[in-house]
Amino acid sequence: MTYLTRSPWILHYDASSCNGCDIEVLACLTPLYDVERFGILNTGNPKHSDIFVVTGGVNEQNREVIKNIYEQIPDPKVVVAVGICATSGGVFRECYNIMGGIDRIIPVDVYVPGCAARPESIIDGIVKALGILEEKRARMRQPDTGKKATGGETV
Amino acid sequence: MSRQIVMPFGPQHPVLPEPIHLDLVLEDETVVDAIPSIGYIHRGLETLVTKREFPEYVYIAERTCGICSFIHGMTYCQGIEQVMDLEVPPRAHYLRTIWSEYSRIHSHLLWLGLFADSMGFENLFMNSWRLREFVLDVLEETTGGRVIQGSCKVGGVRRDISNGKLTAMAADLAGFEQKLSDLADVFLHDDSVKSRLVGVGNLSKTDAYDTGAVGPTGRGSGVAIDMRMTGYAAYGDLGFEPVVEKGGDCYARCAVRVRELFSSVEIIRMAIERIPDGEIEVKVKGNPEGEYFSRAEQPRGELVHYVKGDGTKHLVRSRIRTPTLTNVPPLVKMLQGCELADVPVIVLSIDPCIGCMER
Amino acid sequence: MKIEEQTTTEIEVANLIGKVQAYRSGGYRLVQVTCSKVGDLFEINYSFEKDLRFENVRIIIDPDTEVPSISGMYWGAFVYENEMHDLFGVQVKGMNVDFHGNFIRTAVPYPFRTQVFKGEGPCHDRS
Amino acid sequence: MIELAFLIIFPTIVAFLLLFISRGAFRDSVVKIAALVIGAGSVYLLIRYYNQGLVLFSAPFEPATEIMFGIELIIAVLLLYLGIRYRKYLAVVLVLFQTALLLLVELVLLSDAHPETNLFIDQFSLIMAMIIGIIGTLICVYSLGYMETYHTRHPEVKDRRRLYFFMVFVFLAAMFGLVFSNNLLWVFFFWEITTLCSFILIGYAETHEATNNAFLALEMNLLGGIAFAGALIYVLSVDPTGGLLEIENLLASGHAIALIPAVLLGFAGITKAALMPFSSWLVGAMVAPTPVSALLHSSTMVKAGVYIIVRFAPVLTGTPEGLIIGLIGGFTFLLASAIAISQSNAKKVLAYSTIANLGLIVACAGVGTYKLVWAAILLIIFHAIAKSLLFLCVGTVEHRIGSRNIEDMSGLIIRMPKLAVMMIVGIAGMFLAPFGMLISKWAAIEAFIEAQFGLIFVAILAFGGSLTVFFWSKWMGKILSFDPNAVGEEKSVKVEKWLVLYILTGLTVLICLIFPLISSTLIEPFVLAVYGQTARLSQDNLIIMAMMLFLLMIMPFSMLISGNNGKKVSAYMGGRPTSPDLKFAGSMGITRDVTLTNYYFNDMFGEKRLLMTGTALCFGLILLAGVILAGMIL
Amino acid sequence: MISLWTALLFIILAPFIGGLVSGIDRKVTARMQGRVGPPILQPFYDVGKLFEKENLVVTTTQNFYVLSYLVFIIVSGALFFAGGDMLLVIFAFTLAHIFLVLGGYASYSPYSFIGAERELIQIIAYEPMIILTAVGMYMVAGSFFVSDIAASSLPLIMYLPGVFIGFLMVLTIKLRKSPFDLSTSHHAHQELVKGVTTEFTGPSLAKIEIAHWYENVFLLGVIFLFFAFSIPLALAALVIAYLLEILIDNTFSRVKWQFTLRSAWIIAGMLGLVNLAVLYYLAGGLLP
Repeated sequence: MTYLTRSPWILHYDASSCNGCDIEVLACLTPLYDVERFGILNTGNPKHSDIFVVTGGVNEQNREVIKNIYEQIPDPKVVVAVGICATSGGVFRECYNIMGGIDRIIPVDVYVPGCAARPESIIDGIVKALGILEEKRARMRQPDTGKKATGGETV
Repeated sequence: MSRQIVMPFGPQHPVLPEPIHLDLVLEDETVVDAIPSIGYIHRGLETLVTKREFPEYVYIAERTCGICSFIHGMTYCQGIEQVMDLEVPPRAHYLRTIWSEYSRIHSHLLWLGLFADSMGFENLFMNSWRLREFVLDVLEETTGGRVIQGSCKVGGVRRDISNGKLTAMAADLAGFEQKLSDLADVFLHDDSVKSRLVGVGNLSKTDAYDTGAVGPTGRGSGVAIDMRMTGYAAYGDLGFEPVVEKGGDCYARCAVRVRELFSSVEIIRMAIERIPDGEIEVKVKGNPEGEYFSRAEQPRGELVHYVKGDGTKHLVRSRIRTPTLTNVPPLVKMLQGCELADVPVIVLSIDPCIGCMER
Repeated sequence: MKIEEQTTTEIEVANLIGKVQAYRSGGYRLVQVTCSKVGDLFEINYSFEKDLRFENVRIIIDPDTEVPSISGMYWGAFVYENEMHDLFGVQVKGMNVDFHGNFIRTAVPYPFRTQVFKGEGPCHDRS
Repeated sequence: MIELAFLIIFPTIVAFLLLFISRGAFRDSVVKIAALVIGAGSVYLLIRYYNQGLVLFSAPFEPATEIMFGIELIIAVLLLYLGIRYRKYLAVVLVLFQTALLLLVELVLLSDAHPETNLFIDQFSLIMAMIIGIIGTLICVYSLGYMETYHTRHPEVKDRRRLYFFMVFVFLAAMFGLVFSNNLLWVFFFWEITTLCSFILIGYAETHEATNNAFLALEMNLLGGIAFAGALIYVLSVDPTGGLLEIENLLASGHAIALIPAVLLGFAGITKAALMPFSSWLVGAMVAPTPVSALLHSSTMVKAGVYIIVRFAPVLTGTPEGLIIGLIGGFTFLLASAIAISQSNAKKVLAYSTIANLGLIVACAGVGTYKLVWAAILLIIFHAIAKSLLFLCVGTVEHRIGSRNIEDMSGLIIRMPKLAVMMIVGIAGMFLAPFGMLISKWAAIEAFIEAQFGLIFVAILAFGGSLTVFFWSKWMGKILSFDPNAVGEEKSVKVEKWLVLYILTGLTVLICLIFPLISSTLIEPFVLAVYGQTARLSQDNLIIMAMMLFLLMIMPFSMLISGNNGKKVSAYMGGRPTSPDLKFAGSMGITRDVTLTNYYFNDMFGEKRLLMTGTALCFGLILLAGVILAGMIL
Repeated sequence: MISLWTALLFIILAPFIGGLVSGIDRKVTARMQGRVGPPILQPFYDVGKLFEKENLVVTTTQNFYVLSYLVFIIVSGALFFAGGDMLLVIFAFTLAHIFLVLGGYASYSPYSFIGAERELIQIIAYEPMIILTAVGMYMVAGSFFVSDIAASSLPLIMYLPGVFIGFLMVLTIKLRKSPFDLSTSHHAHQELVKGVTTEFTGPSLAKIEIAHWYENVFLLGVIFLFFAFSIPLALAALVIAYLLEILIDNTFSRVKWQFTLRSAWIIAGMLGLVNLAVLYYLAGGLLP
């Protein structure tokens, strides 16, 4: 087991959610759920993060932002789409400004459904992500002889 | 040569759970100019009235915002009911009031936590959110959802709360109020908190009026606008006095919300006491024809749901004017000349709900 | 049972400024500005309130008519006017803070102007 | 003695030669050769005298004094003419007053005086001579290239380079004279010459501002001159034979006699060293071409002021007057350091930092225990080298990028990498361990603790020292930030400029390594001779410092060794998409540049407010000293 | 006078002690907030994790500054524990922080740039007090050498109560605790994201973290000096002082830089200087 799985730092970004999932993500940090028990911190800075937690669907203006943040997260990294909007666009799927789920823009590793996703399922999703994180780490090391691994893009 | 720093603040920023973007122009650490930019979570949900029949649209209205979702749903329903002249049973009105006030408490506690966080008081953040879980539990027990309740419908409410449960809820409130006053004490009387709030982000009463401030933002500056005074739902029966502070700074806005927490508890208590028995919904027949500006008091201020129907099952227009939208111009005013360290505090002092604002 | 009385006065675009000025001097606050597309015309509602008296001024315009800005009287009106411009393509003249179409950037320009009302299919299917 | 005379007379000859050379190439070679000769001369002087302690010479007194008197009168007439022409009547009055005092000295009091030893050399003079002979000449060479660019950049300024080089070499001669003279009357003559040089060179550009600032400098220096003349009168009235005119005799005569002239000379030193309340002239002097600032207003001329105070430190030590002079220095250090924070003009920052450091030296000399004098001399050396390097760097940068504003030096490490490194060395030399200035500050802290009322000075050093950290670091940070908009523009800097900068950079580093040697061969014997005991840093600390320096020098190689330096990504912009040149999509659809500027804290460290405080405070202290002095005389 | 052994011991042990202290800190903080909190060893996991991550940079020179920061923090700490000159230790310490600041400047990113400016403000806020602390120790123990101060039989705390309180105050700044963590923040909020460390990723960030551990051990060492006459008392004082810092961290909101600077200077001026002055004149000069 690598240290990665014991200290996943998350970055939360609200793509275009209704806030429901966002406050549940935040609620995970607070005394009742206290994810810091698992070493999970909400860093707020992509450059320090391992897990990118996105809520809400992609719209015109945040498309570039999500891409930019994703690029600024150092490898290995995992994307967790929280809530049905992030997964597929949800109730807003038909809105003129919504492109759909986060996977339209960046590769998503874990989908956490729910409207709003409950803190329990968010934590569950993050724990799922840890496994993937470790896999990516292993893959990043392997082809070290050749070119550098590029991490998440291939998933 | 100018000694200005131009930096982007947001859309992704740890202090803001939601994306708002400010271009900050600083001199040393003084904010010379702050230009807001929105649109990061604009979904365009108002157009969905053309896809959803008007009773279904409640779900969309509720998902305008995950924090005050109940009030959004209720305001929309209220608009349709007004257009269609539906007589909602009194028990439904009372239940709506109770859920509204629980939502308000949950929202204000959430805000208090974020606000504490914005001034770097992590412990207070944690404690506010811990207290909030109590409200979420009540909401979950009575509606089934923690943040999106889905318990309001056109013509009434979807589910009842048994009288036994109501009594239990009233009993629990006493303990809650005790914890609340401990928390309120820190927000209102702690020196280090006060040093970050008093005199920060001033908004005079005239400015508040000119820029269209509503809700606690306006009431913190002495503008007594509170839609609950119109007496929608059961507020008319319960009697209502708005909470007003005169300071006009972040402290006053914080104080308004803290005091509103107690007034909400009081309203819930009264509502539980006086709630009549009876039906919880009326049957809806026909389609809405006509228009109405349905107004309600959201935790952030006056919410306007404009509904316009033409007698078909689809509305012609739904327009949601959220309090955060009207509170943006005051925010721009407040930010000028503040310190960089005050920016998060001031931005949060209007309790921005970008999800609402951009729809 | 009505919660409150809401009155609506329909006026000409030319009279808008005078009317709004009257509200301003009467101590009313601006509640909101809404644009709606009714048929081929735009209906713009300006809502004012004083002491829980809710009054509504309405202008009905051609989509290409230029509307004068009321932000000179109500400073905060720019948010509504910019929004109106970005979503409906209504040209507003003389806004105090003009975002030049960047207030809300949308995937399709002026979505509310072009949307198909009463259409059954998704209004913007990008799948 | 011939070496001393040579160092005074040779630059004078060169100066007159340069006055008649208008051809650039010829002037270049003359200046370079002269610089080499003067530099070699001073090195020879060092080799010849470093181990001889104090050596006195009896130069011919009467003829030399008469020549000097004649020159002084000519200068007085010149200044009167200029003063009337520019309607600076304060200057006129001061010149008249000073001339009157001078006439009194020369015609009345001096009739019976026959000082015997008029020139001397000891380790302290040697150190000063080295500074003048090496750094001074380097700056002369540098100014060849600088002045050429200066005139192409400023076509509106009349080309008076003949006058410029004349004044510079006269100045070198005068400085040598000043540090070699044992006779106060001679010191006074050279003192006045440096004042004149400074006056003319500040006014070089002949703009309104330059003229005003030149007169400001003149007026303040004349005040000092008057005090100096007062000291002469006092000395001659105490001892009409003129024996006490000899510095060595005066120092030996003890507190009772020497204190009053020492305090008057201290006042003269304060004006020359531009301590508060007279700091404004030095800040104003920054209108002069940069080499002038480097030569006169940081490394040498202002050092004449502290030189005289350090000389008289044994007299001042332990007296209330000495403490007051020390306090003026201390407060100047604290406040000038604070003011430097609020400045963005590089030359002004350097000016305030110079004032601050001169203040510190005066604080050391005023309190004047043996340890402090040791520290003060160290400070003089380190400051002269690092500050002249910085001035010259700023001058070069200014000519390349067309601005002397620190904000415009953003990303200098990309634009002019070599120069940036030199500047970093210079800045580090000013405040960082294990470089020079910090060593002296450290020594000063240790020394102050044991001195009387030392706690005040320790506090001043603790607070002032941290302020210097602020303004130097932010400047350093600005230079080192990788401004993505920066492009290389280092080419076309002249070879001789590079050479001078290289030498000075080398010296800055070298001096940190060899200062124990300098201390043991020059400073310690001097302090020992004056006080009978001396100070030095502990051996352990020296080794550690050397190790730190070594570590600092090898650190940059760590970048080469570790192959994986990381993948490059754009800077964090709150998630906003950014282009490589740091533009971001701002509000209202405008693409904005990220601009980053340092903090200046005008509210807290504003020039005006602090200057007023400092002026009032130090003026009060001077008044106090004056009252005490008056009491003593009466 | 200088003992290489203790220095070596510091270099080897300090990261472990520092990491453990930081782990306990997080646990206690969590408990104060009514949470369970991370495992005690969490800081080690974090740093281990960071070393497993990719290094993203804005400019490669960042690596140099970070490494220098770490090296000079170690140098100053080692010098301290070797019993070296207190003032030299402080200067080396400042030098180390200048490297961190330069690292922040180097990337030319708004957040790290402003973080660097604020880090500088912090440096000027705490430096006078730290120097006065050294001076106070000198006045009591008669030497600037840590070895002599530690060997002094006089109870420093009795002579230097004001200096001690002043030092505790700047310790709050140094430990990056609320209300004074202006330039960077562990939980990453507020106006500056991560301040001066914003642009450092993976291994670089890990180095900064390790440097913090070294730094914390060094600072605790200074507290120890105040009580060096009695080891048990000193250990107790360390625990109490650190718990006090955690308590302060949890009971204050962050203040602004103006307040930080002013209060640090006023406390240094009032408590520190007055203490020293009293010591100086009551004791009739230096003690030994």
